[in-house]
Amino acid sequence: MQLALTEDQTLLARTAHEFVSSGSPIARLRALRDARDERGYALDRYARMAELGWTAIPFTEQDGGLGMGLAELVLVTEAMGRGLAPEPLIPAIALAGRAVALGGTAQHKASWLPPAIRGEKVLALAHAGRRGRFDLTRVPVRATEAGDGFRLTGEAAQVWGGHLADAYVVAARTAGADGDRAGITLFLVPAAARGVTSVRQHRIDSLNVAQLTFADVEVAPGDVLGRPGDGLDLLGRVIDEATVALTGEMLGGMAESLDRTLAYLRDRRQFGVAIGSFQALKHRAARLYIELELSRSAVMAAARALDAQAPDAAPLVSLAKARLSDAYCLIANEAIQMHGGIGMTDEHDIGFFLKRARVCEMTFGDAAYHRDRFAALSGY
Amino acid sequence: MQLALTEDQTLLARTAHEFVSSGSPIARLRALRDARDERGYALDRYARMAELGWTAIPFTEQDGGLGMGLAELVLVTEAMGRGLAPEPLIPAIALAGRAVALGGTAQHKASWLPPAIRGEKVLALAHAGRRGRFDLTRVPVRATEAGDGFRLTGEAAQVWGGHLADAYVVAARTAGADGDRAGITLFLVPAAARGVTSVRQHRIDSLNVAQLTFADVEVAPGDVLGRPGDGLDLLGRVIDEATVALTGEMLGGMAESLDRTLAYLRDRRQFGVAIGSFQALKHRAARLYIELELSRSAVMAAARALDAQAPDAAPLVSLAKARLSDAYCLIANEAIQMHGGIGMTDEHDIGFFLKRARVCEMTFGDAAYHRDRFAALSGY
Amino acid sequence: MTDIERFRAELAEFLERELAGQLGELPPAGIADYWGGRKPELPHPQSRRYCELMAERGLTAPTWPKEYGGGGLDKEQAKVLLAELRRLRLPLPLIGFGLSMIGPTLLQFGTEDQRREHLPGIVRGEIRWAQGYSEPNAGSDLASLAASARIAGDDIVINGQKIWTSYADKADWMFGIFRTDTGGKKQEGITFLLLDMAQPGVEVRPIRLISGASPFCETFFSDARARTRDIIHGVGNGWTVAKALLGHERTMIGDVFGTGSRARNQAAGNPAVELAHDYLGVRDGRIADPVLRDRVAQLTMDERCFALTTQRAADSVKAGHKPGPESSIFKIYGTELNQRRHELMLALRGPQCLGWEGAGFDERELTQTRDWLRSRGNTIEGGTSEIQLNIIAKHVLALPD
Amino acid sequence: MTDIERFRAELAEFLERELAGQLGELPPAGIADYWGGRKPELPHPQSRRYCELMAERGLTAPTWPKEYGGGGLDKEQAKVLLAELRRLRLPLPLIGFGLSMIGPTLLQFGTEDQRREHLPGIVRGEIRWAQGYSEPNAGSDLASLAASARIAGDDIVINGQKIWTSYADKADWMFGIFRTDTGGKKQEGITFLLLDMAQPGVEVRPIRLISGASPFCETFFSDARARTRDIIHGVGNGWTVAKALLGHERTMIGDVFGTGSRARNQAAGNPAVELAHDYLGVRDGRIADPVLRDRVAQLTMDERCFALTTQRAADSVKAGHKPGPESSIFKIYGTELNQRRHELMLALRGPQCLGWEGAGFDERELTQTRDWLRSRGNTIEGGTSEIQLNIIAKHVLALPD
Repeated sequence: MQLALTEDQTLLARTAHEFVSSGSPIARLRALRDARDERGYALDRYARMAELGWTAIPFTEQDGGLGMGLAELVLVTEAMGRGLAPEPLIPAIALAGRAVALGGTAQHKASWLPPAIRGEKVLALAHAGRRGRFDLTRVPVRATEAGDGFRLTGEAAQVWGGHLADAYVVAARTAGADGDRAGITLFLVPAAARGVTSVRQHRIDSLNVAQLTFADVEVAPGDVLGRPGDGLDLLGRVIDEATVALTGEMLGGMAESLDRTLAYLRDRRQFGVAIGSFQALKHRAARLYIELELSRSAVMAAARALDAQAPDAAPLVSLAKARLSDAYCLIANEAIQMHGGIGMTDEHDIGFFLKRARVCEMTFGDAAYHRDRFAALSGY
Repeated sequence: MQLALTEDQTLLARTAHEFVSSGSPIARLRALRDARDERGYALDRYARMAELGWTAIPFTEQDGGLGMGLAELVLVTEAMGRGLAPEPLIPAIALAGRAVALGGTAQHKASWLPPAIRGEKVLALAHAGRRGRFDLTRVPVRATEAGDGFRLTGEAAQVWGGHLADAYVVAARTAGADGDRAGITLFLVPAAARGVTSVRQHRIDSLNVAQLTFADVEVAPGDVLGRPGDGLDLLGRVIDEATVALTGEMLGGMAESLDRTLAYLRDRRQFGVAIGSFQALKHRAARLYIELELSRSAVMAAARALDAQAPDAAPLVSLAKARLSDAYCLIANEAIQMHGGIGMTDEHDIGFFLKRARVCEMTFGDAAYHRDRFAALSGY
Repeated sequence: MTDIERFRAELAEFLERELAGQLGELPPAGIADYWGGRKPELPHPQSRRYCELMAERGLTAPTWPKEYGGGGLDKEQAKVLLAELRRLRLPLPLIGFGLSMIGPTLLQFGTEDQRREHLPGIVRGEIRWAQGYSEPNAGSDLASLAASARIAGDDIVINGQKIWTSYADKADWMFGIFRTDTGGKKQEGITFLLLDMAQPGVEVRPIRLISGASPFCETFFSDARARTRDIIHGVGNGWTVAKALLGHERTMIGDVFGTGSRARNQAAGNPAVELAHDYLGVRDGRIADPVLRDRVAQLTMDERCFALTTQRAADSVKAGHKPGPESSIFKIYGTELNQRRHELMLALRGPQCLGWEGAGFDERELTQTRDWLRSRGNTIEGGTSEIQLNIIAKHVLALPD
Repeated sequence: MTDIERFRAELAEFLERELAGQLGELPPAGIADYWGGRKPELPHPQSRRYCELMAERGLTAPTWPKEYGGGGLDKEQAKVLLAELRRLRLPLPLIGFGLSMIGPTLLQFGTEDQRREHLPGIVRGEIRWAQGYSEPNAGSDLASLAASARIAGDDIVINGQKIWTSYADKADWMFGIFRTDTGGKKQEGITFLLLDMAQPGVEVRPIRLISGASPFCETFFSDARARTRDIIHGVGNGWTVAKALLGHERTMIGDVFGTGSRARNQAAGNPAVELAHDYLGVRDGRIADPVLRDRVAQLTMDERCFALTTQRAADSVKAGHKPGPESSIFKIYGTELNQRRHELMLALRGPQCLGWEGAGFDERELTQTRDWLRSRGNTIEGGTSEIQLNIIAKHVLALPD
């Protein structure tokens, strides 16, 4: 595993950064929020990302993708994290798209992957309920056999990218109970299916998430991704991949928060000097920088380990998510504190990072969850 | 509960402070250490403490004491903690002495309390083994019935004040197993009893502790303190009392470490200025001061709650011990760091506080143990 | 019957008979506060009349001298008043920065004329006050303020901007500090004055915080006018007045966080424990997640310890000692505790802590999240933690500049 | 056969046949290092002869030029040498501050005469060196040093004190910095020179640390003598030489803590997990105490992350990038990690972590405790953490002075 960027990767990172940072990204998110936009992101912007090839990164060339991996995807999500870009690249591609690619039949793939890669259709993953916390075995939807197929009932919460999506990958329990590893099945359900209701949820980060209700939704045997009852491994795998993509976003958010704070420390004057000359603030800023550098290593390592399907990939995913969760929240908190009163105003942009940091922390497991998982995977 | 000192208490604190700080207390401890003194403290000094009435504080007037309580005792131990006085006031009086006072017969008291209060005889409590950690139910000595009495076998570790002591209060298991609350019996065993061996242990704090071996030591029914099999409550009570006395000592050690560090910060010059003018050090010093003030409140509250046998006395003991453990270690670590290289030398006194801080932390339960106990006592 | 017993009896007579007789239904304790002002908001239909009738006896400002409309009560009598209100479940008749800030300041620094002009209006709840201190470029370094006051005959012409003026959008008058001289030391050349906000040169804009709407405002002055007779303690002496007032404010904030964090060590009544039980469940009588249980215990113990420290400070004063240096820690530790409590609550709720409004989150979750966001400001407002640490290092620990 | 293959073959021939033939038994890898000097300590009976025979071919200083006794090898050949030693399980023939510090310094700053006089003795392990830098009043602020060097003809007269001179009690010569001029800027007036320690004016006293005996010493100079020909880089230019050397030293320390904290994420081979299993036990396959288990995981993850960061820095250089600013964090984070690891070990052992020596504690417990005490110095020596944070803030984050 080489923890250095190739020339191609450096170029990709630069392009992504330039694209996202053009056009006042935070102002764009603010406008979507204030307009109470139902979609929460810009279709044209997402289409441009698809044109740039971002949506194709993690798919094989056979599936119409670029055959690259997380090492590349995290460079794109890092750029998106710097600009808090609300487009659903992670949920639609890294999460639900990859579930179709890994578990779908040729028919599934043909129907859904090309439009997903073109950015024309959006997929989302529904796997957690209001009280499921981070336990992947506690899926909120139950599937009962009905004829050849199944009938889905239940309510999924905070389905990322889920409002106005075109289809859902739904993790449902076909047998057993919470805590059982067996008995979970993934279904591919069009949003238009009878009995599916989506309600937009409004979170602090203003991103598109939905509460999905499944009321006796009928699904055919052909709608199953992978093998029935055996969906947990696939679910776990795509969540690990999306987690790494998310740590890329978090890294970008951290870096941007710190950069903005450092700029403020250099500019803001009190008592006749720049406040960045106060040693106590300097030392704290240096500590934040250390966190940032350590975080970058963790993200790069986790991405490469998953790409290589290395035996320690899973603990490295937990390592990255735990560290980034703690570090992003710390940096965002300190960014507000160092900005002082102005940082508390909605008018200032820095608060958007504080809010997104907390959402990222609580997505795919917080630091405590991942420390526990790391220890369990390490056998202690 | 009033968290303020009475006039008498203020006077006692001042006297204690003056007595301990006279005669270069750290130099005295250093000399005892370097001479590899078997006793580890000064008999004459302990006798003076007895003359000052300190050994009489927690006993009723009927038992020959002053009828005061922990609110007073912590003032004396605080002064001792400032000077790292090695005399066995806590083990002989607050721990073993109180066990005799609370659980002993008139005969036990008559034999042992007057000489203990005069400082002529030293008692010690043997209740923990090498691997018992902080669990009071894991006593290292087993007592089997033999005739009317019992026969004691086992090995107690780090018995505070135990080397060259005159008698031991021994917590032994007469029935049941580790973890059982019932089946523990306290015995009063003279050091001269056949089969008792004491070996001096050398710890980082240079205080008198012993490893005691009990090899088929015969004890009579009259040597039982309290009721057979029912000793855990008594053991827990005297350990709670001694814990509070110890937090008094820790408070003194913290205060002295901080004072010495502040003096160093004011005096030591680098780059042409006193290092205490560097803001990063100032802010850290201020944080240490906050810890000190919070710690003082915890000690005062726990002492008064135990004296009043208040219903929340036990959680307050845990509150105090947890906080003082963390705070003393933090202050001692920071004291070394702020002293720089000189603080790492054995020649400088500040290192003695670092060592004693760690011993105090590990005596009667560390912070994690007491947080767990606090939560359990609070019902969650 | 002692004097104080007679006082209590007469007061009870007034509150229970006379007041109730005149008003019919009285406002109940526990409803929103009544702030008065020219266009008062009424938490209860009788709030205004209740205030007025109390004010007629000086009971809105019970310890102020009678000549300015106060009650002229001594401390003991004032305590009796509070006790009676509590007993009868009546709210305070009036609150506001007039009573808590500018009134005491006028009593300390104002001239006889100034007191006679302004205090009665405060007592009767006719004028609601706002405070004009901070500016965008004068936060921690307040003395570098730039909003200018130019004296022109009997008038003062004011230009510039104030920020963080609480409830300025609802206030009738403002007290504040302005620069009358730009030469010399920055603390000199600051003047404390009062001005009527109902004039064209004063514009107020509420501030939204990251947590949503707030009582804070920005206030802009364009050739706004005040009168020289409303300068307090003389031109150029405003810093002295402001510092006295600020010290008062910091004590209040410390108190809020001190008394706000109640001693909680029993499971019942500890919101963190209730939340943990609800969101994490119970195993063997314990919070099911042992690591979060440890955090709950740590926070609860820290809160208890902080409450004990505020008690110790109070007990020490009661025992006749001077307030000790321990009180300098209240603002910083209290606000940080509050932040830690909110962060723990988020951790306990997990993803359900992420809601802003609407579907999928219950009301308590949404409130909690707003409160968490708001709490990030606690360590900034009323003197940042950094300033507090500087103060402790300098004034308590005697570390050199 | 390529040149490098031929080199390897000849080297193997020398090491396996010639050396073994002359010495019989060779010192095995893994024993204590051989430091050389006038009165060398021999970790193995053949240590000295092994060093001498290697030195004859310049293999104690393989990359130094041949004219000074070095091996004149290029980087690739030097790697081959290390590989062959590893393959044959042979130790390095010689280590010390001569090879690692003053030798490279002479190659950079020394005159031809100085190199010819001093380098061969270093290569042959005849002279052991110590470093004279810090003084009691010149620690972080090294440039404020006061130990004086007065030039008197061809001689220099030295007075004052140095501290933290590692192994000064075993060294033959010292290199160090002394004040030759007390006027002007403090960095000027510092002179770098060499002196023979075997003289009456030099007294060495070992320093005991809180962890026990240490290699550090204090060195006192009372009219000690050096020669002006042993001034390096000219009078008053010593600060330049010292800074170059210090930079070199800090890199070394960072490396030690960087490579010292191995990536440990599997239970096997993670000492904290082994200790936890031993002292706390196992329940349901997990460390029985869930709160300490969480701390073990946190530390292990932090160590892994740090190891990944040192790897990233190395990979980045390998990929042709310049060393990035991330390397500035190694000293501070590596030393703090080491301290945290030791504190965790104490927590896992509980009261058994308290032993200093003797009965009731096993050898591993006693060593652990001494190591913990010693680790408190890690964040002080070689540039305090505070200085490192200053450096990051200024040079990496571009925050103003």
